[in-house]
Amino acid sequence: MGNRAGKAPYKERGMMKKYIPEKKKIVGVLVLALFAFVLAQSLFFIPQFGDLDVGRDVSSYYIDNSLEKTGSANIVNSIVWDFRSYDTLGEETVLFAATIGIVLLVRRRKI
Amino acid sequence: MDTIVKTTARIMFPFILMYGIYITLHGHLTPGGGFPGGVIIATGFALLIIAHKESRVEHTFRQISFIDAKSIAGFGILLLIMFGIFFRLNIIQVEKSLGILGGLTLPSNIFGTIMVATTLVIIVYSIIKE
Amino acid sequence: MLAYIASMLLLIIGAYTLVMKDNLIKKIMGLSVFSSGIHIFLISLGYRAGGIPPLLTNLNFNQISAIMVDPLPQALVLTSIVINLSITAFAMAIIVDVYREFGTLNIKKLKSLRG
Amino acid sequence: MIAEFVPLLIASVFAIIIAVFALLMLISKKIHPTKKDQRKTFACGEEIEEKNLNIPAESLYNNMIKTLRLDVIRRWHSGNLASYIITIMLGMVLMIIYFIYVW
Amino acid sequence: MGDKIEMFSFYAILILLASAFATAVIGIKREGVAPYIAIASTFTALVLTLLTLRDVIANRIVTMQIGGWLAPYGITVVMDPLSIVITSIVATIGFFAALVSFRFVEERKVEYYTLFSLIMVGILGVLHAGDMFNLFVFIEILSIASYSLVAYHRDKISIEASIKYLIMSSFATGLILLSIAFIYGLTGTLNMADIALKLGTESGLLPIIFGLLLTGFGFKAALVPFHAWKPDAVMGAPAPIGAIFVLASLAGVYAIFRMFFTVFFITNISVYYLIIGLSVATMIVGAILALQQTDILRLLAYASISQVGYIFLAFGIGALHGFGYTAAIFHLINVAIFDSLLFFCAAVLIHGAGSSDMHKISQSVRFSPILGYSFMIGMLAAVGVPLLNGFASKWIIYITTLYVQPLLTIIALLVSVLTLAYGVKAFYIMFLTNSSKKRMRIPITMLVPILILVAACVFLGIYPQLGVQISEFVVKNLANIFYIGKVFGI
Repeated sequence: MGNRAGKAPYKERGMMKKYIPEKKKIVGVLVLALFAFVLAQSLFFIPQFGDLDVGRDVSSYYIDNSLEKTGSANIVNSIVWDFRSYDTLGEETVLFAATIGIVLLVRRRKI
Repeated sequence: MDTIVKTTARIMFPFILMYGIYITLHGHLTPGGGFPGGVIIATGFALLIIAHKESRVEHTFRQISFIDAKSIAGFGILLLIMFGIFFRLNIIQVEKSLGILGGLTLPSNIFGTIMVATTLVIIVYSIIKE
Repeated sequence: MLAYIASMLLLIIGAYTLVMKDNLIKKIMGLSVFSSGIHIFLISLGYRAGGIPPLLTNLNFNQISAIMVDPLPQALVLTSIVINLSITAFAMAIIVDVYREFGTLNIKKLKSLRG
Repeated sequence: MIAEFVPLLIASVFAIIIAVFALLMLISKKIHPTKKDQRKTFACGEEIEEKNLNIPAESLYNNMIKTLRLDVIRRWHSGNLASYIITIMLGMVLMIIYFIYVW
Repeated sequence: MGDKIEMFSFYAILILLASAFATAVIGIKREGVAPYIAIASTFTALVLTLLTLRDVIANRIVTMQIGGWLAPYGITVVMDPLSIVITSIVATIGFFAALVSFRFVEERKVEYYTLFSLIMVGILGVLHAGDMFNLFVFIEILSIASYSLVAYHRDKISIEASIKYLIMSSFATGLILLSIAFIYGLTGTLNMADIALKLGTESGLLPIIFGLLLTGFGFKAALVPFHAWKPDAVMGAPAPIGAIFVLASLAGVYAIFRMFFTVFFITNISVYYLIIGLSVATMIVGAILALQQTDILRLLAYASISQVGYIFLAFGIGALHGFGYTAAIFHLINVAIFDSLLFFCAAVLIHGAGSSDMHKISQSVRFSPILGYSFMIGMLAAVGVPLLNGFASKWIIYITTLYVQPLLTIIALLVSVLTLAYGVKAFYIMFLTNSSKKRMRIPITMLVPILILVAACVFLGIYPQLGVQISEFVVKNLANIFYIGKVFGI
């Protein structure tokens, strides 16, 4: 790794290069503008910020029953580890998969 | 790393560890829980690993033992959730508050902390070792 | 409303970085910014004007569900952050290997798979 | 009434398409013949007998695709990640605009 | 409601998960144990899935509330006919893939089998999910396990394919999360049945949500503007994982079906027109690119993209002609069978030759009749030759398209001809021009799955009524009224 380290990155930073817009960049900017347009479109329809009137009986169930049913005063914690524990199992599995992947990548010799 | 960093890391490490454990054990009462506690504990180990890069930490934190610990923690979570599924469903219904020992949340938090901490330590260790 | 607009801006910035930058690490950063935009959007969906954090204490024991912010998005974001963390960690590990194999981090030089 | 002839119809259309396909291959071999230096590149400078060279098989359909100008599709798969992501985003945005239009 | 029916196939997920953890614990000391754990756990998963299949045939829909929390509050796991049929196929092919991997994988077995179990967990979890966020989490498990498996060989191709797949796929799954956020903002719930009740048809957000979801799941299913990852990923991964990628595509297809039928209940015909357009593009682009490949894995990847296009063509026709849905389900079953057969044959060849380039394969191994004819049967089934299973489903597609729009029939036939063309090319190069005298020994663990899949191809071709009956049973129970009623226990 040692002799390679200094070689490549400095060349490719491209700070000295003069800025010439390529065709692909123009396409990219156009697509991004369209994406922004769609996202802006969505802003008209989502409920008002800070307004929680509509249909939140699921989360009010969590708030009302957290202490009695799970014995946890921290409602987020009780959701993560009790009401929706299956999701958390999945989440830990994701971490596990990532770790095994990293071990797969870095393990050169047999342990 | 030089001596200052090594010494500071060695002094800081127990406090970071204690703070992480506190965050975990109080997770069901105050903000915190398994994941933040695990991350804090892993930060302490990461500090040690980075500071003592070449020295005896290498032998202490071999990947193999961490995979063991992590998988055991994984087994723990799996058992807990299976426990939850079977027992919640059929036999006992936890109706009352268990006071300061928050039901299944506390053991889940502890197992989650072990899992997250070991995972992150393996990740940091693997990437640093490269 | 400002929170929504800010999160949308983060989404656009993330997508911009993802499309325009050639450096792999910058691309991963763009991915993180993109996910953070989604997380902020999800969190701000659960905000209640003048709400308190979803923690039960002696002070707020009786009037709870009307004044608390929505706890469910926070739980979802907690899960999603972990997922995002593992993606980033794996990406970093694989970028190390990319550098070892190709000697560069420029994605445009990685063109052995085509057709 | 038509239903009785459907198998026959489909079989005949299938046969016609195969015939057209074969015809196209024959024609396109005339228009874009396989070059000699392509064989040399394939052999990497080694001496390989003619019968062991599988070039005609491996690029069996390339002449035809070149004639029909369909190699654009392959050229799009350039290995360039940015173009892939742009295509994903473009597809998504166009789909959403179409949905907004028809919903 | 009566007695509660135990959902056995859910325990299949837990067993596979436990086997993943167990592989990491035990295998790190004794590497040889890893394949046995994987084979045993996938076999157990298969048995459990078949038990649930029996229950679903008797009771239509089986649900389960995890942890005993009631329907919109906890996480629901649902098995209805659509998901159980796909789950059975996935469990079967997964078991076969584990068998094929037994001799194929010779180094780093621990990581391979752990990730193999995790990818199966991801696919089965997606098929079981009755909750949007849970679906997202399992899609992430599937994705991360597959990034790692793509990087398995750690050479240039694998690393490059893995990093590209990672960036694209994370972007696409981010879009799924964004749409889940929109859904949550609109309805305040995550349960699919509850969303279906509360979503309505009025809001202007619906097209945006649906477009984002179609992008995310279409990416997993490798629909055409989103397909660029698939050939690279399949080429980088070990060959048996190619079959798993087909199954992952089917999970994406399943998620799209679920969105269409249960969550959104789309009745707007224009949406189906878009699906037909996408499917035609998918079929043609996949077939044309497959014609030009010289690498067997890449060719098969494009072939499977093209076959997924057929599924979506039948599905899009379904709104116009009721038999289309049946054809879609039936073709989905057949695609899983013959595509995995082809990938397994390729795995044997690559195992013998040490390379996935078709020319090198032909130079380094001798023609083996049993493998050659199996590959030919798989390819002919993909083409749709009578007396093989591909014919039965493709025939229904031809007939239904003929009633709706004859142009689509011609396109479908054209793509069949293209399939025949690249099949002939692959068969010719790999089996008929070999110059090597090296006899290839086919291990029994690879031979048995291939022969069983060949038998399935022939059986479903001779007796297609079975497949049609299964598909009709699925289609009859697709209406989301049953689903919602069962989830809420009404």
